[in-house]
Amino acid sequence: MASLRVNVAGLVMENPTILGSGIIGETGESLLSAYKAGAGAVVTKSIGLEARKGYSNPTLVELPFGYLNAMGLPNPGIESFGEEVLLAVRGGATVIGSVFASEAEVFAQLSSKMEAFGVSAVELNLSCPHASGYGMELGVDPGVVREIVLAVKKSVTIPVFVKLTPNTHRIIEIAQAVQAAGGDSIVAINTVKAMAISIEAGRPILSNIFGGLSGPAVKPIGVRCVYEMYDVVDIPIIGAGGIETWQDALEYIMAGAVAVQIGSGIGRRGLNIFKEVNFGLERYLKSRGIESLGELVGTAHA
Amino acid sequence: MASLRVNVAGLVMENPTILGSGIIGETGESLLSAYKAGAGAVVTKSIGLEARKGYSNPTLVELPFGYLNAMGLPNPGIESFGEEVLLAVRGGATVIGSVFASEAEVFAQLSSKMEAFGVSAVELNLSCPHASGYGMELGVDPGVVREIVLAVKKSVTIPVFVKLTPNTHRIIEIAQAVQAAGGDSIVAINTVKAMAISIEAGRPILSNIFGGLSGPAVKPIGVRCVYEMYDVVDIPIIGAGGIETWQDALEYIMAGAVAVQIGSGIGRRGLNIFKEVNFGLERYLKSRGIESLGELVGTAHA
Amino acid sequence: MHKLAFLRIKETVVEGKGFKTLRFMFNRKVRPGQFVMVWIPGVDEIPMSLSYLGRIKGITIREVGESTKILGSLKVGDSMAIRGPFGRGFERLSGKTLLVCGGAGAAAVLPIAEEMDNRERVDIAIGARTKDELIFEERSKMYSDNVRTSTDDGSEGCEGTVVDLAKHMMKERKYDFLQACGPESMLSSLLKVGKEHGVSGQFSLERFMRCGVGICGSCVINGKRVCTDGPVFWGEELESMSDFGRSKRDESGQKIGL
Amino acid sequence: MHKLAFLRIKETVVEGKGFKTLRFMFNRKVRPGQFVMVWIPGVDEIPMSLSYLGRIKGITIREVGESTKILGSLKVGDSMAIRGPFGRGFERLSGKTLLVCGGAGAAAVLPIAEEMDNRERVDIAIGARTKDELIFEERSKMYSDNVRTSTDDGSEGCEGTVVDLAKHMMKERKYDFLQACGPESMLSSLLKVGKEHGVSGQFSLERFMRCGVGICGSCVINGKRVCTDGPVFWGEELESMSDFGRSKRDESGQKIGL
Ligand SMILES: Cc1cc2nc3c(=O)[nH]c(=O)nc-3n(C[C@H](O)[C@H](O)[C@H](O)COP(=O)(O)OP(=O)(O)OC[C@H]3O[C@@H](n4cnc5c(N)ncnc54)[C@H](O)[C@@H]3O)c2cc1C
Ligand SMILES: Cc1cc2nc3c(=O)[nH]c(=O)nc-3n(C[C@H](O)[C@H](O)[C@H](O)COP(=O)(O)OP(=O)(O)OC[C@H]3O[C@@H](n4cnc5c(N)ncnc54)[C@H](O)[C@@H]3O)c2cc1C
Ligand SMILES: Cc1cc2nc3c(=O)[nH]c(=O)nc-3n(C[C@H](O)[C@H](O)[C@H](O)COP(=O)(O)O)c2cc1C
Ligand SMILES: Cc1cc2nc3c(=O)[nH]c(=O)nc-3n(C[C@H](O)[C@H](O)[C@H](O)COP(=O)(O)O)c2cc1C
Ligand code: FES
Ligand code: FES
Repeated sequence: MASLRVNVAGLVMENPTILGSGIIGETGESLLSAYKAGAGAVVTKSIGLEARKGYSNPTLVELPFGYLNAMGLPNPGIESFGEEVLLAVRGGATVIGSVFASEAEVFAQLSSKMEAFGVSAVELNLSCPHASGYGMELGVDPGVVREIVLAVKKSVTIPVFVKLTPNTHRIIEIAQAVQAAGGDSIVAINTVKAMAISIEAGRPILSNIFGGLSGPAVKPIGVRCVYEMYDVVDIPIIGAGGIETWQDALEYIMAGAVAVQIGSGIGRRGLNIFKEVNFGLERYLKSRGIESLGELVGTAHA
Repeated sequence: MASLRVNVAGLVMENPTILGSGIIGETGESLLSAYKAGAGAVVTKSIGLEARKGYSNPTLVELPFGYLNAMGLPNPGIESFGEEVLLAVRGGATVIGSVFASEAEVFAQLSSKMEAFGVSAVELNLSCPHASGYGMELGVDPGVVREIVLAVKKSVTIPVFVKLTPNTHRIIEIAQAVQAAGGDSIVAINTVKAMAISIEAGRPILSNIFGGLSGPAVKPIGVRCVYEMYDVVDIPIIGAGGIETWQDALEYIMAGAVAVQIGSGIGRRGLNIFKEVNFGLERYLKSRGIESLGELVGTAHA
Repeated sequence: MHKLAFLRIKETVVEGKGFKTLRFMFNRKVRPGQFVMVWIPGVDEIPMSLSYLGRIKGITIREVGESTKILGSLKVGDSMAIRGPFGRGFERLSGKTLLVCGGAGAAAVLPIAEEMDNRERVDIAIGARTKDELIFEERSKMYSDNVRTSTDDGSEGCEGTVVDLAKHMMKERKYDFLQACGPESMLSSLLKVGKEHGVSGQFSLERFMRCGVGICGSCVINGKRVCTDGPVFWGEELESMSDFGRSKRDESGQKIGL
Repeated sequence: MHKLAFLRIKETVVEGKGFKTLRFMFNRKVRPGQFVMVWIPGVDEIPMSLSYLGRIKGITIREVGESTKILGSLKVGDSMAIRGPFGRGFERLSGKTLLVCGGAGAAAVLPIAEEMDNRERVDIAIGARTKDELIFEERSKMYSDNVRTSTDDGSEGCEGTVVDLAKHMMKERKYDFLQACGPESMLSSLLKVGKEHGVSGQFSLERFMRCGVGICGSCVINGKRVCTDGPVFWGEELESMSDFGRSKRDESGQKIGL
């Protein structure tokens, strides 16, 4: 029997597809809807200490090969978010709690709250490309990354996933810093810093000017990051960026990912994408007589 | 009369479209063919000290939204290249000589040879994402960039253009380093480091594994880089990355570019692309009653 | 993928006090009840139903805040940026249908009448707070022989809510379906009244929207995305939603009363 | 954009000593003279003309080095990765045409014969160094009544080059066009001989190729990209090219003798 079951640093999932952070993940019921649609696990929207409204619209630009977004980390704040996690967990979903902050201590505090709410792992957003003081501003400095991961590891017992940015030349050092600090898994990639200008309006479209590029356009960048990191760390890597088909997922897996996250594909293909990817992977395993997806991880490396 | 004429740090071009480096730019006659097809100037293939064969094939992957390439800087070496430049210059082309090296001194040496061959400007490739010891390995360190630009400025009298990589979070510092060292113009962007794996073959497609992503997929990244740099430097910026239509060119211009380079568009749209972009820009100026393209540079900034 | 489209306004019509329609060419296929995101550069991007679906499409704006006021001030020849259409619109139903419009909701509903090929099959109830705010009454009469109005203050038509009016109409005549858009409290009452009369129907909701394409999650109601799973839902779907008629999410995702 | 296609080999045919044809399904439209890039994972990616253009396409390989040897060893059921088709192929000409094939060049030329609707209009000259290396003689006879061969060593057909043979045939009969592929020195002589007989024609060139799509510049001959402007050129175009028949570029872009 071909098995899609994966174990990411102790987090066991029935299949390798995960709902990416910030994708319909602000409420418990929508997290649950993605889980029921076939995701092996779901990541919450990145949650901070206080409620945040995010940027004003436009916050999204549709492109032929992806999206550009600058939501501005809207979220209801960690306290209100507890009931959402509970709802999803009670409904049976495997939930990964994403958190963002500007300092290690707050990351630790948010993570321990998430653990208390019942998530199966936390994901540290060190990679949002468009929120000043947060995200990639932290995630491009190995020292800062180390400090944050260390602090969080001290405050929780569940696995700690660290989501990294491709917007740096130091990706290898950063990945090593995550591992050295005891991070349990790396998620790569978050969006690529980008923008769009409307020539008709003569101005940037996003209210925040800069945003993050996602979707098929970034797949070659995400695959490269996973491949590069696979050669230098031993902790499991979760791939993300432009995954829309089982072939895309397999490309990430061969690059070295044990599981994949799906974001933009939900808008471009619909929520059925989880089932379609899983179905395709399963059929592939069967047709090749491969027992477990795990056998394929990293096989593109010589 | 609407004028497309631009002056980039003293280099005057009849129109703002430039053939990007590495695009049919290895021989004098093909440089000339791009010039005759309508480019305002043409950049040579990046030339080094000695002849280099480049990587073995596959060196290119076609994607729905661009190309992935890792040519490996094949070039005949600076000495043999003299006759190619001469041929193009004698044919009437405005030629910009691109050079690559691993140290400042060699950059200076190559640049001064290029000047002797008759180029109108040199372009320093500090941004190739896939040649170890060259390109972006240098171009992500402001100190190194400064040193190289200083050395080249001392060795030539023609304008010095510096081509930068988007594969770093330090783009603003790097741009400032170029300006501080006396660089005359910045070219942004070179390709984005990326890769593709064939799931059928179970291995990376490019013989070099890693390559550079170009074409429409990277336009939002290129526009962002130009926009970010426009706010921090006064020297002119030349935009590149995914330009295929006059609208794309205008987007870069509004972001802050005085001129644009076209690469992948030549494969995807044909050599006529220069005329088409210029024709579109001219019509746009006329329809808006704008006298010179220069009036539009940077207008997307508030 | 919905390319941002810049369209020149061909016509503007004042529909009532604080209501304005903008007409423009927009060559995409649209279902009644679908909406677009309208970009007001430097200000906001907001959802608007398409109120005209023919060759020359239209949106009908109720001026409530900054963006809608700016849109309301646009003139013929000005241009407007929209992307869309988004969402699941109203279905083309076969049966006798009562269309119920509350305030600006008429914008989403009227195109249903226009699509019907048989004026016998469609009755229309239009409600507003006061006479000046009643819109699309004349337009409705082009497609139906039974158009009624209600105003909260009784300044025109029946005095009372459009739900009262609809209830009255359902008593007079047997309908197969309701199709409605308006304030959620109105929709919620209407759903109940419909059930009492054994009439099921479709209702168009509004929620805070950002992406329009079903990824950001801003617009969710009980796990359903209003932008893609809706904005039009069947009454049966709404009945299972605990937030329907009660609560929504603010921009930060916090649950608040409607 | 040419997606990398993985194709299963349906048939292999030994065409002659060191020549092998691989047949496979490839559902893209191809002109005679167009080529594909064949990927040999871990080794190289090399250009190959399509030698069969029907529903079941084919390439015909002359084994000269590592990649072609590996390709030549592929078996039915093995798979092969190609992208393309690339380039400007041979035109469909109306007139009496002499097809001239030198060595592996026959791969590019034979599909022209197949495309012709009239066997009276096409004569074929096939040349090789020796008898064992003559390919497509039988296949040629399916499309033409006048198929002749030459070998350098006289082991079959006329003794001499295929240009000698072509010259002879042009003396015998009036042709409107030549269409040819083979070593460049052969093409260059043929072009001259053709001119002497007042016959213009098309010739398919080979240059070192990387991208296939006209951007890398590896394949240029006097500013023309063989991959996109060619590989098939008219004699008149070639006459203005100083490198034709004389020099090419090596992998580093340095000019070297042919
Ligand atoms: C699917 C849908 C269709 C709509 N169709 C129409 C229509 O045809 N005609 C019409 O007049 N109005 C329509 N609306 C409502 C319209 O979007 C709001 O009136 C408008 O956004 C108000 O913007 P403002 O700047 O003028 O007011 P503001 O002062 O900014 O806001 C007033 C109220 O409008 C709502 N609103 C603001 N921004 C958004 C947003 N991004 N998404 C959803 N609601 C928002 C909020 O409830 C807010 O409290 C529709 C809304 C939705 C969700
Ligand atoms: C448009 C075109 C169509 C061709 N069609 C056919 C065909 O139908 N049948 C056939 O047998 N051969 C054909 N060739 C030639 C074929 O590509 C070479 O024989 C093959 O690349 C040799 O590879 P190798 O590894 O076996 O030999 P190597 O030892 O690697 O090379 C032998 C010679 O092949 C040539 N070559 C190698 N790589 C390339 C490359 N990337 N591009 C161009 N030439 C190269 C060089 O001249 C080299 O010296 C064609 C070439 C071109 C340009
Ligand atoms: C609308 C949107 C919102 C996002 N919000 C978050 C977020 O809050 N936290 C985070 O870590 N990543 C966020 N992301 C990034 C995605 O989780 C994902 O890493 C990225 O989009 C690449 O994957 P994709 O191409 O499948 O979308 C967001 C992406 C999108 C498109
Ligand atoms: C095949 C290929 C070869 C290239 N070679 C070089 C090079 O030698 N030197 C250089 O500075 N840039 C090189 N580039 C980068 C281009 O000049 C350009 O900066 C990049 O492709 C982005 O522009 P585009 O999207 O228009 O192609 C190359 C790009 C391609 C596609
Ligand atoms: S508006 Fe983003 S999911 Fe509905
Ligand atoms: S092979 Fe690249 S231009 Fe012809």
